[in-house]
Amino acid sequence: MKLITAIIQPHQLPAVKKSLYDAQVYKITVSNALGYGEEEGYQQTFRGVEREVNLLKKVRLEIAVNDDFVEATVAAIRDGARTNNVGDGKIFITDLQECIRIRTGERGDLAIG
Amino acid sequence: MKLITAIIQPHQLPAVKKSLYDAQVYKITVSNALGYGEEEGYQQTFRGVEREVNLLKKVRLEIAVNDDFVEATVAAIRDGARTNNVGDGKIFITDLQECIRIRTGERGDLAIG
Amino acid sequence: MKLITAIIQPHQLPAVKKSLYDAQVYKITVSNALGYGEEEGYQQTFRGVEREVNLLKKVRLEIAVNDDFVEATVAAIRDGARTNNVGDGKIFITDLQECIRIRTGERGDLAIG
Amino acid sequence: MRKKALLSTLVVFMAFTGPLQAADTSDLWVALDTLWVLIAAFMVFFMQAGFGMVEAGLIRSKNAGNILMKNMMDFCMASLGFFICGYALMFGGEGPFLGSQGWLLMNVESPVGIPLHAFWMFQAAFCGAAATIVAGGMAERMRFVAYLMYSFVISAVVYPIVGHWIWGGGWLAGLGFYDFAGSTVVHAVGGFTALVGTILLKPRTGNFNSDGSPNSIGGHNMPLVSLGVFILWFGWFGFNGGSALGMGDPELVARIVINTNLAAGAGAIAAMFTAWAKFGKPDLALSFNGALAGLVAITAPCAVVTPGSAIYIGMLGGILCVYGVHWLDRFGVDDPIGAVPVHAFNGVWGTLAVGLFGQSVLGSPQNGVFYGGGLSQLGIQALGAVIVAFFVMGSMWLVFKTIDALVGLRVSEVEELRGLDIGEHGMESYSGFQIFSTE
Amino acid sequence: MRKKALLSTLVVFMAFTGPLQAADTSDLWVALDTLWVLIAAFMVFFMQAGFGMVEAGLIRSKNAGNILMKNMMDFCMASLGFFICGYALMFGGEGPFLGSQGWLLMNVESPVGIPLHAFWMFQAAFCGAAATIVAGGMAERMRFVAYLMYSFVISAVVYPIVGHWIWGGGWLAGLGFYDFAGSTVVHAVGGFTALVGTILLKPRTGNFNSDGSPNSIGGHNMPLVSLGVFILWFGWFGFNGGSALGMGDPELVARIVINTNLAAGAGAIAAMFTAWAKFGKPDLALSFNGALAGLVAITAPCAVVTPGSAIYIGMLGGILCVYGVHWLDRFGVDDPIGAVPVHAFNGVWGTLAVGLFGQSVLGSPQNGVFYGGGLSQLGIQALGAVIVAFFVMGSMWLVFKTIDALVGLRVSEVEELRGLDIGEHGMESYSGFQIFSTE
Amino acid sequence: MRKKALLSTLVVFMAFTGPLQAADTSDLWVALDTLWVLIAAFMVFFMQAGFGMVEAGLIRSKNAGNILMKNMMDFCMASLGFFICGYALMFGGEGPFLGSQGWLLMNVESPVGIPLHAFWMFQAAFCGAAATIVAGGMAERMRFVAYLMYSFVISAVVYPIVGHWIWGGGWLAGLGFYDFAGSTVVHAVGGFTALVGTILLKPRTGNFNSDGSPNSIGGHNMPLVSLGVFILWFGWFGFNGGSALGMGDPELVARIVINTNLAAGAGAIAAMFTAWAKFGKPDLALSFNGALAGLVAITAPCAVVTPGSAIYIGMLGGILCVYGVHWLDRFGVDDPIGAVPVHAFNGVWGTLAVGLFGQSVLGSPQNGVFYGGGLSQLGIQALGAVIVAFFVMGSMWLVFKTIDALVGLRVSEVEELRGLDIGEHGMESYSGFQIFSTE
Ligand SMILES: Nc1ncnc2c1ncn2[C@@H]1O[C@H](COP(=O)(O)OP(=O)(O)O)[C@@H](O)[C@H]1O
Ligand SMILES: Nc1ncnc2c1ncn2[C@@H]1O[C@H](COP(=O)(O)OP(=O)(O)O)[C@@H](O)[C@H]1O
Ligand SMILES: Nc1ncnc2c1ncn2[C@@H]1O[C@H](COP(=O)(O)OP(=O)(O)O)[C@@H](O)[C@H]1O
Repeated sequence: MKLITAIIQPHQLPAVKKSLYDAQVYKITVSNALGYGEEEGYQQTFRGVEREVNLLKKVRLEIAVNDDFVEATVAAIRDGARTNNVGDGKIFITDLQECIRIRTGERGDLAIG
Repeated sequence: MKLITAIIQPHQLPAVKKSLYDAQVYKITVSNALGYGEEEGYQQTFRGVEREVNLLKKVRLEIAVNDDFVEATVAAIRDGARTNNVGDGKIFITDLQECIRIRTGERGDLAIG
Repeated sequence: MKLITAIIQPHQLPAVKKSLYDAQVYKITVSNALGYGEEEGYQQTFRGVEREVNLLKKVRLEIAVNDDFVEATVAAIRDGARTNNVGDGKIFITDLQECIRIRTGERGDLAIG
Repeated sequence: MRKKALLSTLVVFMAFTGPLQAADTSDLWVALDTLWVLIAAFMVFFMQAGFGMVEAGLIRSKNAGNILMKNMMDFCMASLGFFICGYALMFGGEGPFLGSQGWLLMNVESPVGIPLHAFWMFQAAFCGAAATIVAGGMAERMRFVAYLMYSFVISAVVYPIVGHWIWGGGWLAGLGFYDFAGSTVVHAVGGFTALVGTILLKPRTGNFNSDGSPNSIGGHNMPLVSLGVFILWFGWFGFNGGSALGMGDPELVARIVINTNLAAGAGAIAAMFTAWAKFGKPDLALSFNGALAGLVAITAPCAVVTPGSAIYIGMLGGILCVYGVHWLDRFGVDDPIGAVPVHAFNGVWGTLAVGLFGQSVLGSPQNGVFYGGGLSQLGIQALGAVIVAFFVMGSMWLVFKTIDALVGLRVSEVEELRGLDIGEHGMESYSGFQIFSTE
Repeated sequence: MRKKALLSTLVVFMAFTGPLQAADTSDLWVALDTLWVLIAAFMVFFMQAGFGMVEAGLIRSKNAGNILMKNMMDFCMASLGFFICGYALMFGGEGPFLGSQGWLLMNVESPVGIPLHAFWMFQAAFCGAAATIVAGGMAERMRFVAYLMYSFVISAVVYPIVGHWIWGGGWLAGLGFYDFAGSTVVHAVGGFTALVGTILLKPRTGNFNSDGSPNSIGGHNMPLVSLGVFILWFGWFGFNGGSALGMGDPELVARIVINTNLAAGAGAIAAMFTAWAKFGKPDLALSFNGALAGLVAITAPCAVVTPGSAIYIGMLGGILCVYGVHWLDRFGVDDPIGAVPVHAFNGVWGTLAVGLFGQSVLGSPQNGVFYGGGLSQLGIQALGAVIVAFFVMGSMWLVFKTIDALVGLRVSEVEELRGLDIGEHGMESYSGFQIFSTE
Repeated sequence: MRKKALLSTLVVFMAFTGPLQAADTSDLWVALDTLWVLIAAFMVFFMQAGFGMVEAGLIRSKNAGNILMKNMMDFCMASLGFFICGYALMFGGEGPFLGSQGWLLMNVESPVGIPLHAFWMFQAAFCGAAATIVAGGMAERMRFVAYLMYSFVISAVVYPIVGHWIWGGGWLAGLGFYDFAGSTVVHAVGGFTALVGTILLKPRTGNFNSDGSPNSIGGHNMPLVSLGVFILWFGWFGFNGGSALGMGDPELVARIVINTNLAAGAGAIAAMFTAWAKFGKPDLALSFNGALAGLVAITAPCAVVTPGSAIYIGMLGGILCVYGVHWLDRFGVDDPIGAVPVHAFNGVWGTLAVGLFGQSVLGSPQNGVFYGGGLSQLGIQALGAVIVAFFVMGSMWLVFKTIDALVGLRVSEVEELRGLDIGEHGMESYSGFQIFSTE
């Protein structure tokens, strides 16, 4: 099993949800984050004092999937999230050693879905 | 060492904190998230326009533990979080290669607690 | 590649950003969290009812780096985050199996930076 | 303007004549008194916003929209209810228990020197205040439809009945019971309704630990609370001052205003120091409630006491409020915003204060205890307060029980956990804001 | 005080003389009328805050600062614009289409019995209201600089012209068109401008799905909306009541006030139940809009109908508002806060209501349909409303097109996604608060 | 009503008699003047909410509750302090430096044609305003207990002394110094106190970088700021208009009102364009401050200048405000909400404006420079402003130093990092809302 973590543009979330749905990935966890990368920020002025804002709003997805689902999921995320502009984000894949469904106690592949 | 990530129902957090405490797991990091899973969402209407809300509020726990603590921690989380309703959440376990305490620079098992 | 997750004091974030920058780590994802550890909380009273608040505000950093950058990054985080007080936080290192840049589809080391 | 012009010409013409002259100045008095009462009515109406902000700010964000909706709709219900039958029951004749003319404001004369519609507006705003006090006490768990029903009944029937007894020439008025601006009529009625309501509803899930010790469920937006208190304080100048029903006696109105202000200030300060001493910190919610407590306490006696007495009355009100909040927690009564200590307890305290600090030279029926008047006025005040409290709790108990049987008073636990905004209205008050709810 | 003292002595002296005596009481009338009109003006000014809160609360947080800035600056623009030429165009002479004296308020007399500056203040506040209604309809995508230009033009030229026709002795007044406090003059003007504006701007990105079905973009702060509605309701008492331009007829002012209040309450209740029936839940935004709809609807007829009629007028206003919101969604018109249903549709409805419920005994030019007056007044009202609607939409279409050509009406899509607060003002409205924006 | 009825009969009776007749209309004048002053007092009181919203909105959420508490309690302190001795020092006799009768408002007559208690209420609200201005300048780091002490001292002693010099018949009044509604008495006093306070407190941790360049710490809630500005603007109509202390001269009151409004609008527009030109974007905080700056500037001259002049005065006020904010940043003075530029700098500017734009025909002691009056009035105004500024800064420096010695002025750094809400009050202003604090 793998744990896929993706950082995307907030306004792409609906599109990503849709493409994941089409790829039969129905379960995700979403949280928000601030991202710092190549994408350039913007000038903020408050009462005449300027500040370079480079922590930009991002959305963070976590998806636990079975190994055979990894590529499909990655593809789906890219489909939904890509605008071909700097700032589109990243996908990180780590090894998921165990997954437990709290309700039933099921483990492993069973618990993923 | 393992990094345990759990997604639970927000209103179960107090119970989980308590059961973790009883299991002598004293250090956790909590963040909030929105979850998308089997649990069905609810209808939202704003000015007469309906919207299916299926991103439900969840709480996300991260707990770094030594290997011999893993099962106890998982059990504690389940005890506190289980309501036997769809939506209770998941526990993910990944391998934690290193843990460093910023204050002291201690590493590994020492740094966990 | 490694995924470095650090929990730090919110008010140290600017310092950490700076030291990471000096260490040529330019890309990070930041989110906020509540932490529960050794650091003692404070009394909260609302309408005369007391409550022990021990979930303290923390900032959570995620940084994906190539293996040869790990130590430098850890050091940079410690430099920026350390105040030598309980509550400074932790750094967790997990193995990052794959990293994909959504925009280009680049993978691995290329996608990290 | 037509009318206006006409008047001026009238003036010039009348200048040569005595009696008409007089008519002319009495027209001016009517116009002036009407202006003041109307402005006061607007200010009392605006208090509705104050109640809404205080109540919404002191509860959790997931229920904020629901209480704001209740607060808005209860005034709408009160407007209609008090128009249809409330006014008639309250001011429609001198019967000891009920009025009986003026349904829909038809075939009835204004009982005072200002137009009927102006008098109605002022009274209707009072009625709305009594109704909305309850929303806060029963917050975070009462069904919206049940609240709608309740709010119509209280403003169309229960409040007007009590009002008739005291202001409509009813039996309490006959006894010499004195409540200048409504410590009993408005605040005790609202406060005791909130008390019986919150008891019937049971506490919010998680508000008390298994051992019965209270949990503090923090208010989600203190700036709203502070704003609300200022709006209420502002409106109270109209609430008390307007109850003079005119500017015929500027000294009186001015005295009412200074007393209102000093009691509020003293209440806040006293509550702050009491909380500070008791709990170690100057608590915002309690200090703000203290200001409201002082205002409620001075409402009955504002016209008949000296500024000095107003300070004492307000101070005691503030202290009483802090202890009141504490007592309710102790007894396991869950009143999320302190409606009971502020409106019920201080409504009674203010009513009694007339019997302690009142002075006949200032217009009190008799001198109070501290002015050599003995216990008689105090006794009448106590009697009135107690009877009203019991009447309200009894009748509202019945009303709530009936509503409970009909539609159910309380939302389901799931709905409560998720929040009434979603459950009752299918929306979030801060859609887009991320809210961290660990309760 | 000097002046004041002088007056009193004057009084004593005059006591022995007839005519002067009269002068004295007419001085009192002027002072009293001025006081009322000024206070009403303050209340109408305060409505600006109400508009701001409602508009900001019903949109997304990322654009809140921008609309609050627009709302603040349009009043400032209106103050200057209405001072420089607006007043002259509106009240500077009896010409059928335009006034032409009183630029910068110089060389012009007050047309009414109160000082010119007091009359101006009251009218300027009205002008500001007409201007700010539009901000909401065009919210979340209109450039700030374009909005500044628009707001100057409407308050310096377009609004005054319509105002002149109806209140400045222009041709519609000549026809016997009756709009007591501005359902047409203020609200229809603002509402139809919002309509043409939002059509020209096109919907917000993502507000409609590819299939044309609407997406709900939730308001980010309902407490602000509720507060705003209360502020508007409060201000409306001055808006309508102050339009009597004095206290010369207390009965009249009192009737206006009760009608205003009952229409608002009935509007909210009707809207709530309509939404409840249509969509299954009592919707906050629609119920609150319903109160405003009732207020807009009663604005024209408030002086010449009975409280009973006011309730009908308000109820229909509330229902119309809910359907109006629905229709616009259906037709793909994106009016984020409901400016069009509330101000345009109900502005027209209120204007027509004069022809239905108006009574000549209460001051209406002719009896309405339901009082045996036949269709003639209704016809005049319809004519006026239609012509004003077309004039406004035509002229504003031109204005917006010109502005679009000059500076561009709409922000870039990137800026829209990121929010106008950042794009236009380089700041965030809730800097420090974390906001979860999934749109 | 009793009293009222009595009056009417009186009227009828007097109708046949000359002199009494006069008495009767003078009763009306007293009633009318009292009504206006009281309503104005309520509006000035309500400004307290405006200050609270502006201050809370412009700082970080972690300190919002603390400043709202300060803002609430300083008015309570002012109410008591001004009752106990403030009023006596200010209005208790004609001595050049101090008044000395009327402690607790006892044994003192009203100096004006309205009841003492009404006059007190109006003055007390002013006193509260002066006190609360300071909260913002010293925000986010001042200890609560220290603030309580300060607020009592300023309202019980320092403000009344200055007030006596100018309004109580003191030496500055004797010189012909003219400050109609308090640019100096209220705003300069508050503003300069804020200046010395913020200097003594030192900047907030992190507000300036090591190189001395300022860091912008964004306001956490701009809707509150916008609301606050509207409330202040609304209240200012009472602040300035009520200072006529009656309706004896409707022209005067009307002129004050239009001037107040135009100066505010011009101030906001000027500030907006200045900021736009200087910093590239139309900044909300600065534009809103600009409106307040215009209001402060017009406060002294509002009665004695033309609307045209009011626009100039307001514009310059707005520009001065933007530069003032910038200068303070440059000099490393940390004034979180701009209390100094708005109230101190513009308080002085408004005071001088009397000497430039004032006209004796409108009531100014002498014509200003632009009306051929030469420099003499300007000189007197400058003298007064300077002396008041130094007196205030000197005495408050002493006061703050003493308080610092007694209890400490500033919170610990840990407390500052965590926020004063938690440190001073053990609560959060938005408990449940998640807040991202990277400072
Ligand atoms: N190495 C990294 N570690 C953690 N987060 C990263 C990393 N690289 C990118 N991100 C996240 O992805 C977001 C987009 O990256 P950015 O470099 O701006 O654009 P792109 O991915 O298109 O090159 C960043 O804002 C950051 O949140
Ligand atoms: N495969 C997954 N990847 C990421 N998050 C998941 C996954 N499965 C479940 N979750 C999280 O757990 C929450 C509960 O899951 P759900 O399917 O609704 O109930 P249950 O776990 O009882 O079957 C979801 O809202 C989501 O946040
Ligand atoms: N084992 C752990 N698992 C998850 N989070 C941890 C763990 N240990 C510490 N943390 C996070 O680090 C923060 C600081 O830890 P704490 O024990 O308070 O201070 P220190 O790290 O200096 O001993 C905690 O608030 C918590 O958020």
